[in-house]
Amino acid sequence: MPLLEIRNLTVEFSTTSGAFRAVDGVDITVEPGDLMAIVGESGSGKSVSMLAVMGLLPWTATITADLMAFNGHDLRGMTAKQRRRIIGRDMSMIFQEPMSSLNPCFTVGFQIRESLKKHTDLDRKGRQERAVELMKLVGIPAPEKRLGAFPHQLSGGMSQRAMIAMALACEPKLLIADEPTTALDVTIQAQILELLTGLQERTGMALILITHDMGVVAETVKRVQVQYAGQKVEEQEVGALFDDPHHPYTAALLAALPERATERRLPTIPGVVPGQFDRPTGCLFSPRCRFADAHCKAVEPVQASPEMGLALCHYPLSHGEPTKKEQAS
Amino acid sequence: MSAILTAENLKRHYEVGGGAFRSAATVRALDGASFALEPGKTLAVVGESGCGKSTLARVVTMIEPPSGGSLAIEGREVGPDGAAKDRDLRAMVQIVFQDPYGSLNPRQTIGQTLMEPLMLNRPEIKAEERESRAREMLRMVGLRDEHFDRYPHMFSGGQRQRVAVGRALMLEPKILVLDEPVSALDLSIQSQVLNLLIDLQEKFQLAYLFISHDLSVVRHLADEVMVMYLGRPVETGPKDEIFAHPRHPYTRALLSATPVADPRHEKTRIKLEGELPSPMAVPEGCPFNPRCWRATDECRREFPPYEGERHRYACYHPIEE
Amino acid sequence: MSDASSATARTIAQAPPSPLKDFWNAFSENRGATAGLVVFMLFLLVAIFAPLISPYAPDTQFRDALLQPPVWTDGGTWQFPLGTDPLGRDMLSRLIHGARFSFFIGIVVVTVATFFGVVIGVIAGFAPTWADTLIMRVMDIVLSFPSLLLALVLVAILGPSLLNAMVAIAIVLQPHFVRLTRAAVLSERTRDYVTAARVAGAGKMRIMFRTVLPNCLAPIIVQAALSFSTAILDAAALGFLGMGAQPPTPEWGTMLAEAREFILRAWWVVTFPGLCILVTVLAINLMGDGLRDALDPKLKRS
Amino acid sequence: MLRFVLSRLVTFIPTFFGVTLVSFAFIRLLPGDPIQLLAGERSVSPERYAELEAQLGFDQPLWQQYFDYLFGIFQGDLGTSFVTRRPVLDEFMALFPATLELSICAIVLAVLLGIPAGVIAAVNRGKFFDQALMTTALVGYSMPIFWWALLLIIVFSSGLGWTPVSGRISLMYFFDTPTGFMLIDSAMSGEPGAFRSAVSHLILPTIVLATIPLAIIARQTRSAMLEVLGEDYVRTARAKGLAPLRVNGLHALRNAMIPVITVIGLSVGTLLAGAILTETIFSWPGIGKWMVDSIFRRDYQAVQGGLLIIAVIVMLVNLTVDILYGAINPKIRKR
Repeated sequence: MPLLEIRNLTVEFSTTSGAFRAVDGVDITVEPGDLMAIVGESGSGKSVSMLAVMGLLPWTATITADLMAFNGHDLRGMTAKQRRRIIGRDMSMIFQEPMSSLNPCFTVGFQIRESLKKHTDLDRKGRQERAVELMKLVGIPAPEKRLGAFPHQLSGGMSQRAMIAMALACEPKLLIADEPTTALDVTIQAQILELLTGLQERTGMALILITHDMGVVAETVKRVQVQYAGQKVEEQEVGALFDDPHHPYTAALLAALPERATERRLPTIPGVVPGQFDRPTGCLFSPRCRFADAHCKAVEPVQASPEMGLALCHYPLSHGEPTKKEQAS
Repeated sequence: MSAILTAENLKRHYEVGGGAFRSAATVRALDGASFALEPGKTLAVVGESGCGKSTLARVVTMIEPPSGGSLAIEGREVGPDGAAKDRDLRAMVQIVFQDPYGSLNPRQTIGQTLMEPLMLNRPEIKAEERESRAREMLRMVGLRDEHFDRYPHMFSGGQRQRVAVGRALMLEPKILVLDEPVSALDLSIQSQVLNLLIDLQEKFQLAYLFISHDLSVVRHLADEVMVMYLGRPVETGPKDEIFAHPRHPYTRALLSATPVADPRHEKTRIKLEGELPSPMAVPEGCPFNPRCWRATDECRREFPPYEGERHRYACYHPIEE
Repeated sequence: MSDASSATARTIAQAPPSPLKDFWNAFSENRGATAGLVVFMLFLLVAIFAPLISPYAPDTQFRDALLQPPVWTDGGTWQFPLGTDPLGRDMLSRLIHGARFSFFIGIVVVTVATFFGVVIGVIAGFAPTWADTLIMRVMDIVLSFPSLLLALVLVAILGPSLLNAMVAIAIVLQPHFVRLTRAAVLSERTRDYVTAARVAGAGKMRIMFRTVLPNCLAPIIVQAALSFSTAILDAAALGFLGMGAQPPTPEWGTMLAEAREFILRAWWVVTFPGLCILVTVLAINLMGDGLRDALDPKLKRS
Repeated sequence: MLRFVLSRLVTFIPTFFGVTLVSFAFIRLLPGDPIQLLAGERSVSPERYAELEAQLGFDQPLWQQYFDYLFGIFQGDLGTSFVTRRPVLDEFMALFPATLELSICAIVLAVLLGIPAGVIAAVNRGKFFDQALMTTALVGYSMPIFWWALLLIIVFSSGLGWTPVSGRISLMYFFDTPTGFMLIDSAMSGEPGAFRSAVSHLILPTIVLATIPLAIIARQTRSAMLEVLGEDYVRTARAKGLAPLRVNGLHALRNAMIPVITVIGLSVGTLLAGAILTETIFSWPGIGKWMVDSIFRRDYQAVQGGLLIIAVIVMLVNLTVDILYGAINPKIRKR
């Protein structure tokens, strides 16, 4: 049984200038102990879909899904109270800006112990001991002293470690890391990624890494889901994805990486990600796709077979060439 | 080819925090950088936060005066006034910022933004001529004529960055300082802007000072690379040398910490211990010594000499291959 | 050039709404703000055309109709729809003319306070530390006195009159504009586009007033709207204390002061002027709130 | 923290001298001859004039006069009222408890109602309750309080006869007022009904005086809460599975209180301005009424002294708030 299974998730925001669809029919399946990434550029809906799972979206958001199950429980039918028993305990999340994600008015220790108080039966002393243990686990030196520190006294890397300690407090089955290293320096990023994968291995939890950085993806995860403009366009094992991307967007994205460039001029993806006001008909990527034809611009594509990476494309690529298939009626 | 800009031991110190009950501290944001820029070539400056790369950009662009050292452009020494009174000097060096959303005035149309440098520095140019030059620049950076009268909020990040490049080129500078010009852009947009920068460099033989923390972009674009750590350059050299044979342990660590977009890439990561020190409290001696696995007492005493011919580095214990 | 250029151009074809349109969308969606705007325009029209629409001149006395109640109560007549005051003057006519004074006060005070406040604020934002400190200390001193008290004392110095009351209120309001403008300038001046203008060769004056100031206008406009209502309220309070407009001027606060002794006998002479003040001020504040919500992206929905 | 307090004090001192300068300049800026104004007599004989001039120090050079004035302030000498012939400071201190009592009741009412109202409105953003509360708050904020006072008198005093119209206590009662706070004194006097009378006199003025601060605090609390509710750390708190009461009431409110504290401090100035109107209407024998009366009586020594003390009180409150602000904001406390 999958740990997390989501079918056809859609999130819409109401804005002053009309509804804006941030997530558009996304499926996500996470097995226990999975190590996967959701990759996409800004506007791909990668964070929003995970925030929807956590129930952290603002009231302007409307969430619909055919299935949204965690650990065998359907999240949709749950009361807010039942849901709060799961999030923070079995499913927890860390965020992009570690410095602003910790409450400036409370000490780090208070914020870690608070999670323990909410979800465990530990007494005051037990919570303190567990907090020290967690701080050691995430590699914070002098944990007793640091527990009494306020967030502004910690560096970005230390804050992210404290966030991880907080997220791991109740030994979650799933940890969602939303761009955990984007705000950090390269050498600190390496430390945090190593910490996360190490912890994942040791505790056997599932880890979803949300990122835009292909390098981080290649070095960190086993499985990748690519999103574009709110849709899931492809899903593959990491090695296969980098070798043989099946969706033209994935292929173009990988080709645009400077380190994969073969000549001085980089291959580009023309145009920009569609926004609220210029959503194309048919395939959302068709205006920027070099393989697109009239059919692509008119008809919405359906998912290809698992061998073709579930690519959301009329003509999924195989080794860089589009496969011709029967046109859908 | 001879250098168009040379910097010798360039420094920039700030006094901070000074108040009635607190003594002022000195932040050595930039503490002795020496380098040269050549026409048509790119010098990339890499480093993490607090390494002084943005300060370097501001000093070279003459937004801030250096606290020490010398800066010469086409052999002319830049005085303490910087470019404030010297239009020619100002026209020589222009800058493109990181954040495409903050670097364009929201209340100016794209056309006004492009024409402003001409209006202020070349008052002898007539209004029609000014406009036609701005329109030509718009085309050159890959935007269209009808964008001329639009406001920045109607543009995407990549398009704004094109405008920012266009504005920088209006005075026909010889040197362009690029302060993380593609860091805020999505990958698919990043390559468009990088190609534009390559085209423009070839066309106008521009000298680029390219500041970035993204080593894969640097590797693609740079001719020379300067690695900085806490206000000082620690290693400088031709790109291929630096990437293939880094001598300074920090360069080595930085290279190994950078993720490579290839799942089969063998990870030989040097795990750096500890945090980046704050620029307010730079360690004695070689600033890298508390995190360095090769550090000895010598490193804690004094900053190592910065030595070498084309490939220079400041380390008592350089990595030998 | 690469293939990028033509394609980038294509996607912008359907541009997002213009800032003005966006602003109007946000503003008009706010029902309170729209209602405020309608009421405000109504009062403005009344103020402009006061002599044309008021039944009588504001100071005409009807000796045989002292303290006549409004038309819907016993003893009221259509001759004086809102009744008469103790001197037999028609309440409706006086209220209509009172609107003129309130708008006049609001416009003059806000113009004066905004102009000086913004100029001083921009200068403080760009001045060297010592000059900035000096300016802000002076503003602190003004702000240390409760506004109405300072206005009262100033009027005591200048002599009680409507004009002096306006001067006093403008002086009292102006430090708020200085603080606000300075804060906005300080946050804007470090932005990259300001540095870019400097690199392009813009001088200090141009940076201050052409580059930075237009980008600081949103909070200033909101403050101006809110100050408009404060000015009306304070002028009425001064009039009420006998330190503003002097009788027989039909200024709303002054009318209230004149009517005070009759509150137990004739509720209408007290109720209507105050209601006019409340409705006007409320309308302006509703508009001010709408402006703030529409101009401040942080509080916008989504 | 100590350093923070000291740096606040440093900004306090120049402002204090500025305020003394303003109140010093006040009499000298009055139109006409200050001696004649101060004497309040129509025709002053030349001998009397010279005597007054010497007594007030107007024969000295200006800077000398200022230093004498400053020197007097530090010795507690704010001059003598020309009307009552009593020291201004004594007059002030005799009336101040009445104003303080009223102000404390008003600010307590405003805080106790305003903060919960703001929090509830923010949490229920956009819903009926929010709109109703905020419309009410805006009406309160727009209220001409002198008219509001008259309206309340019409309804509750003359219409329903529930509350008295003026004063601090019914004239039936006579007792010592050792503290100056009528609520305490009446309770201690042992007179039956005295406390009740004191309370009933206090109700309407308190409501009137609290109206605007209440509206301001409610609005500010709401907008501070809305801002804080969008912060990353609130999302973190929710991601921990904490109940809404804890997220809103602890994590968000604690941060939202930082700007609200400032607003409460600033509303002390508003309160004293409001006291001028409230006390005048309800014949409340406090310093607000005293200031207005003094202005009308042309008792300019009293006005000068009152102006200075009131400004210093406002400054002291702001200083306290600043320090309090530092105490609840760890970023300042632990620097």
